[in-house]
Amino acid sequence: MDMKEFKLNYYEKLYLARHFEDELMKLFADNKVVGWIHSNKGHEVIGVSLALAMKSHDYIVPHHRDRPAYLAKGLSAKSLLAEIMGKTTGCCGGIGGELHIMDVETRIYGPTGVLGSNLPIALGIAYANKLAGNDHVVVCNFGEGGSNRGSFHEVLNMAALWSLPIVFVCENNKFVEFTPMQKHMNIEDVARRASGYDIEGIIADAFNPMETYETFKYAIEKARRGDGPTLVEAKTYRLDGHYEGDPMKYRDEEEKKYWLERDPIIGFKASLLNESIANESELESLEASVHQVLKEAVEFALKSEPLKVSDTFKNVYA
Amino acid sequence: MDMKEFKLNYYEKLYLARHFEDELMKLFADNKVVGWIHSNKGHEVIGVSLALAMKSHDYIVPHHRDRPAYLAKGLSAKSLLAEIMGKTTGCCGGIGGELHIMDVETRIYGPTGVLGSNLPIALGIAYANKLAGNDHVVVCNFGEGGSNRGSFHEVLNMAALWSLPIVFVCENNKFVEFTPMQKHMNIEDVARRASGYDIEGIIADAFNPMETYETFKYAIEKARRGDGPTLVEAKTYRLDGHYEGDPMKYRDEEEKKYWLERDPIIGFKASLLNESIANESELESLEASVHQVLKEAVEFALKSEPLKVSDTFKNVYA
Amino acid sequence: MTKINFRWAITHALDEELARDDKVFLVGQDVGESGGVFGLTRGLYEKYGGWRVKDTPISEEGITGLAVGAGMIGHRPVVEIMYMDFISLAIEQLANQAAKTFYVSGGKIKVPMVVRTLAGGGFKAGIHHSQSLESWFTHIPGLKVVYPSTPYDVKGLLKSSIRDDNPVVFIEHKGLFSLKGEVPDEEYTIPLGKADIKREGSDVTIISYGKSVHQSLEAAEALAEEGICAEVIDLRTLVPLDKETILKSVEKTNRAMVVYEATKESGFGAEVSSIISEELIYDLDAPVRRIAGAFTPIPLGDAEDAHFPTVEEIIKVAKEMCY
Amino acid sequence: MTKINFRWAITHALDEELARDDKVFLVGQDVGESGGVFGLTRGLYEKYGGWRVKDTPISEEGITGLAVGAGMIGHRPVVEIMYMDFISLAIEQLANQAAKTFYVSGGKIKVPMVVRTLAGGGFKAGIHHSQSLESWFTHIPGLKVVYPSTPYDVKGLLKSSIRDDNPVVFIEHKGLFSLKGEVPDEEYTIPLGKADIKREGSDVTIISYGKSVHQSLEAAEALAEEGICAEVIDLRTLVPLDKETILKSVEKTNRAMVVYEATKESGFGAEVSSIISEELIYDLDAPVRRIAGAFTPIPLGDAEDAHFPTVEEIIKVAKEMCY
Ligand SMILES: Cc1ncc(C[n+]2csc(CCOP(=O)(O)OP(=O)(O)O)c2C)c(N)n1
Ligand SMILES: Cc1ncc(C[n+]2csc(CCOP(=O)(O)OP(=O)(O)O)c2C)c(N)n1
Ligand SMILES: [Mg+2]
Ligand SMILES: [Mg+2]
Repeated sequence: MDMKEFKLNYYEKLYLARHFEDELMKLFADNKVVGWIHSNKGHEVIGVSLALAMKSHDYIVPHHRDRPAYLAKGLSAKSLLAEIMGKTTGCCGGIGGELHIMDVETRIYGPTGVLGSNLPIALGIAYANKLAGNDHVVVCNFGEGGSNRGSFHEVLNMAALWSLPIVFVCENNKFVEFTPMQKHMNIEDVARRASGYDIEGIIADAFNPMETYETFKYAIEKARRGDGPTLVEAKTYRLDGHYEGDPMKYRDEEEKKYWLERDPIIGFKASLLNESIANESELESLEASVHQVLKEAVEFALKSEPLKVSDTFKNVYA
Repeated sequence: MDMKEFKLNYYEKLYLARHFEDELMKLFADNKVVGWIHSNKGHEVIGVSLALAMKSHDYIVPHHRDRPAYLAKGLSAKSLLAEIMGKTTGCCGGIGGELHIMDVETRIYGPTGVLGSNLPIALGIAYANKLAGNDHVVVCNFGEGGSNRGSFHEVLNMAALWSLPIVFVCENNKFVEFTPMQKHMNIEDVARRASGYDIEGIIADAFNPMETYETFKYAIEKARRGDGPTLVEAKTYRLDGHYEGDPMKYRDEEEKKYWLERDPIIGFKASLLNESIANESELESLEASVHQVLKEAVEFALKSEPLKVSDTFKNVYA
Repeated sequence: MTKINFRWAITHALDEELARDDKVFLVGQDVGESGGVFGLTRGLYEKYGGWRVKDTPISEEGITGLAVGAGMIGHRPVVEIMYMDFISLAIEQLANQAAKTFYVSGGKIKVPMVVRTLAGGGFKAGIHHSQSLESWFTHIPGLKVVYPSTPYDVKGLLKSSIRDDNPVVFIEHKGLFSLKGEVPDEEYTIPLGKADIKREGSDVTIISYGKSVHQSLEAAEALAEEGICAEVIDLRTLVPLDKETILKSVEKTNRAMVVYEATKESGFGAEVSSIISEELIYDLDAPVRRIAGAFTPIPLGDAEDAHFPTVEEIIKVAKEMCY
Repeated sequence: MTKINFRWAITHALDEELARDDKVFLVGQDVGESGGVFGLTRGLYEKYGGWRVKDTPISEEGITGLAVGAGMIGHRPVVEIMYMDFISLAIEQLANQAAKTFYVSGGKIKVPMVVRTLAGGGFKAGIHHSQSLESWFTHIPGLKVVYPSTPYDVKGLLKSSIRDDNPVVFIEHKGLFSLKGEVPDEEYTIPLGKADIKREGSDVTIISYGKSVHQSLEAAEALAEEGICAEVIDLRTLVPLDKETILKSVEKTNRAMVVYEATKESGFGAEVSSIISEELIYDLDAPVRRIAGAFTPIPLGDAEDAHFPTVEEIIKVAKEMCY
């Protein structure tokens, strides 16, 4: 893929992630969504960069703000949206909803309702891959808040000890529900904790698409080579509330403004134009195609069958 | 207390710890002990240094090799031995045994059968002291093996965040049951993990009595001043097996020899003589008095009433 | 008497106990400045300060153990575990440390502490935000377990739990938060270990707790119209269990059912059912029935209702028992 | 047939499954080079190497989750949790992750895995090394729970558990390790979910599992001399439960008791007792009795015996029921 193609692809995925979120919020406001939704605005660069840096056989064990990664890794907007809306056409048949997206095809694993509990699962997938002797890499995401669960420590220790093919991604968005991260830890950088396991800790600016991409690419290829785990801290900012409906009384509006002005989706588009990688009309048609995808996804999800109550008594045992 | 007094006191406590262990092993071999015993030979300097660096109102939340600290902190050999032998005269009435020594008087808290579970308890005692606004310090001990439990991470994070009056003591004795510590983590120094919480991590040579004492003194007084927690890693070597009866097939005899030659109890005695702090006869009489204490403790424990079965149905609720 | 909702009854109980005893303090995620994810601690941070109403990191094991330690030296911590589903992370500290310390110290070290946790359906949020796991704790000697159903009860029982010298698992059903009820203006407590007969009756005893009490009462209304007079017992405290009230009632009615939202199998209703059958089998005109949660995880959305007991089911079973 | 002890039957089962399927691997503290704290994995490290027989750090939550993840992508991990008392640290991964993944993935992602753990008394090591906590797991839909009592059963059931596509909590009673019994020389498995009638009888059904089976059998011997013919059912698998075998037996004997070592209250025996009373109340000549662990933590030393069911108690209760 040449640079132009790559960057356009990147932009398309960013754009899709952001606008998927907009559609989702509209559906939520319309009462078409089952359960909560946790907006990922501000996290898009992380998911898109990861997905593009991964191979299709690589695994992701996400946390609750990783829809951009799902979409970029190839889970269809239809399947994702239908799942969140509790429809049988969703990737899990509509039984899990927003928090429990899993998909064998695109290798998304691990239900994520209990923070920090995905890390041991990711460790296990990496262990099994190492045992199998293949070159598949596992990416495991979590927030800075969730990283204070004990599981973080147990898992980083074992991953380092056994030099497993895994990349830990801390999506540091400065908030943990309704409190700032400073109420959760007295360090600025979660990446700093890597040293306690003698692994590399790297910080990436998640409002900078290419830097973030290169960082993940480096960590993933390192893992693939057999050189063990990396802890990447992607610095971002939660542009929306913790979940839809959060009045955000705790938020500093100046701070939000600062981040909004740096919005990477706008900035990346501008850079494509400024650097003459694409022209307005190319981008417009790309955007139009994303909207078309989303329109189809919304229609698809809306008209899909909701999960049948009788089906919720199935699949207790394999 | 002048230096001579201090050092003699220190030596007496070291000597008591070591010989308590010998008595205990004899009783164990004689089938007089209920349950297991985990020898603490090699750990004495840690316990004695801690106890001497603490004030009587300071708390210790120990792990399973901390008899030297109990004794040095003032728990009587009688009470301790009786407890381990399941006698009603033991500090817990004989119901807990070796693993669950607690004593309100000498401020020993936290039953320790599940590794790592004492750390959150120590955190809570420190939190309560901070809330009460007193200057009591909590010391919390654990092995390098137990430090890989998630609780370590959660507790160090909170202790650091709230700058609690607590000292974490990792008694690194190189073994975790029957495996060397290298099978448990890929770092040499647990102290290195302190930096991830932005607290001080210090290594002390636990075969060097005064260095260890000074290190603990520093960390404890720092905590008392309100300057927050420290992680002290006391480097030692488990001279005996994991528990009595362990055939120790995994042990490198050369390594053991190396450590035995540095035995701090012998070395400290030699230094007292060499530096003319005490003469032979002073030390002999001190040793004799320890043996007298132990003799009385053994007699006391042997003739004490065993825990009555009917009493084991009491105290389920306060 | 004032009518307040369940949610506020919790806040008032916490407020009064914080004011009464400076050994009481709260810890939990977002319990401080933000007033709690469910607003249950609103205003307390401002009133008692950040050390007595403490926002914590996401460290459920750590904060539960924090309470154990603080309790050991005479404080009265109250921990919030946001969803009972996450109590799996705290169960080590509850079951192995808090529950056993008084015993293993030979009766010398008490562990007063309360773990408040939000259980049950109602938020329709699926597998990790809907469970009711009381039977994990009723199985552990040394723990008390409280599961109130009304604003009056939740307030009086929470205050007693905080004053109790033992570790208490205090379960608040999310589906009850908006329920309104009378609460005295003056201070009161309700002793742990006393069930409450929420409705008297003579034909069948419906034993329940938490949200299911209201379904039981609704069913009892409907049954009354069909000539079946059901007695509804609200256990309120599962441990210690008020066997006396249960057995006295069943001796009178000769029929009993237990209604609870948790998974039926190995749920607390099994204990209640076993006790009744053990003690009163010769009095029973019908087998003790359990109406409880399905043997499945809890699905997302409205489908959850089909996994929990329903009023219709209670009515149907009561009729089967009585005819 | 060869007579081997319970301990070796476990080792052989692990060995055979490791040999049969390279997706099988073991993780746990000291399971590797040292051959296990109880010698249960002796020789396997040498035979299968350090990656398939993996010594782990003290990280119970982490290694249980490791198994969940590996299971999800088609491996068959077997975790050892050294003492069941420590399973509190693993219950999050078992109850919230392993148990619910197949369900919440819409039936697309299986989690084959086994958690082997050592339960019960016998080592006389007190509160944190003696518990039997099966009922925490029998309450969680999605988990299977196995609790064998003989060398023959433990081998056949462990092999089936490893081959099962669901998460299995496999409980080994420490008091059985030296028990000897016949085991076929050729390969065999025992299906999960099938109880075994260990002794036939007509007067009373004693339902049990784990070590208590042997006490039940001993009591049955003694009862026979007094003219009471007891049928002893070994459940072997608690989930799925073989209700059919239980109910058929009780239909015949009209009397049932459940014997188990765990704390009686909210223990698995409550579930069994409830089912029998629900289904067969009109057949019962006496209430279903539970003979089980005392409602206390487990004390150090010989005193523990008084906290567990005894042969005498079983005999006494059986006589009360039959006369
Ligand atoms: C173990 C656990 N504790 C608490 C929660 C409730 N909870 C859900 S999201 C959240 C905040 C998570 O913060 P962070 O990890 O920083 O991720 P973010 O939401 O900021 O992306 C909390 C506390 C949970 N789901 N799991
Ligand atoms: C949570 C837990 N896992 C396992 C054990 C079993 N166990 C008892 S002592 C021990 C080794 C502890 O090693 P370390 O922490 O280094 O302390 P040491 O014995 O070397 O002093 C183990 C694994 C336990 N008691 N608790
Ligand atoms: Mg965050
Ligand atoms: Mg060690």
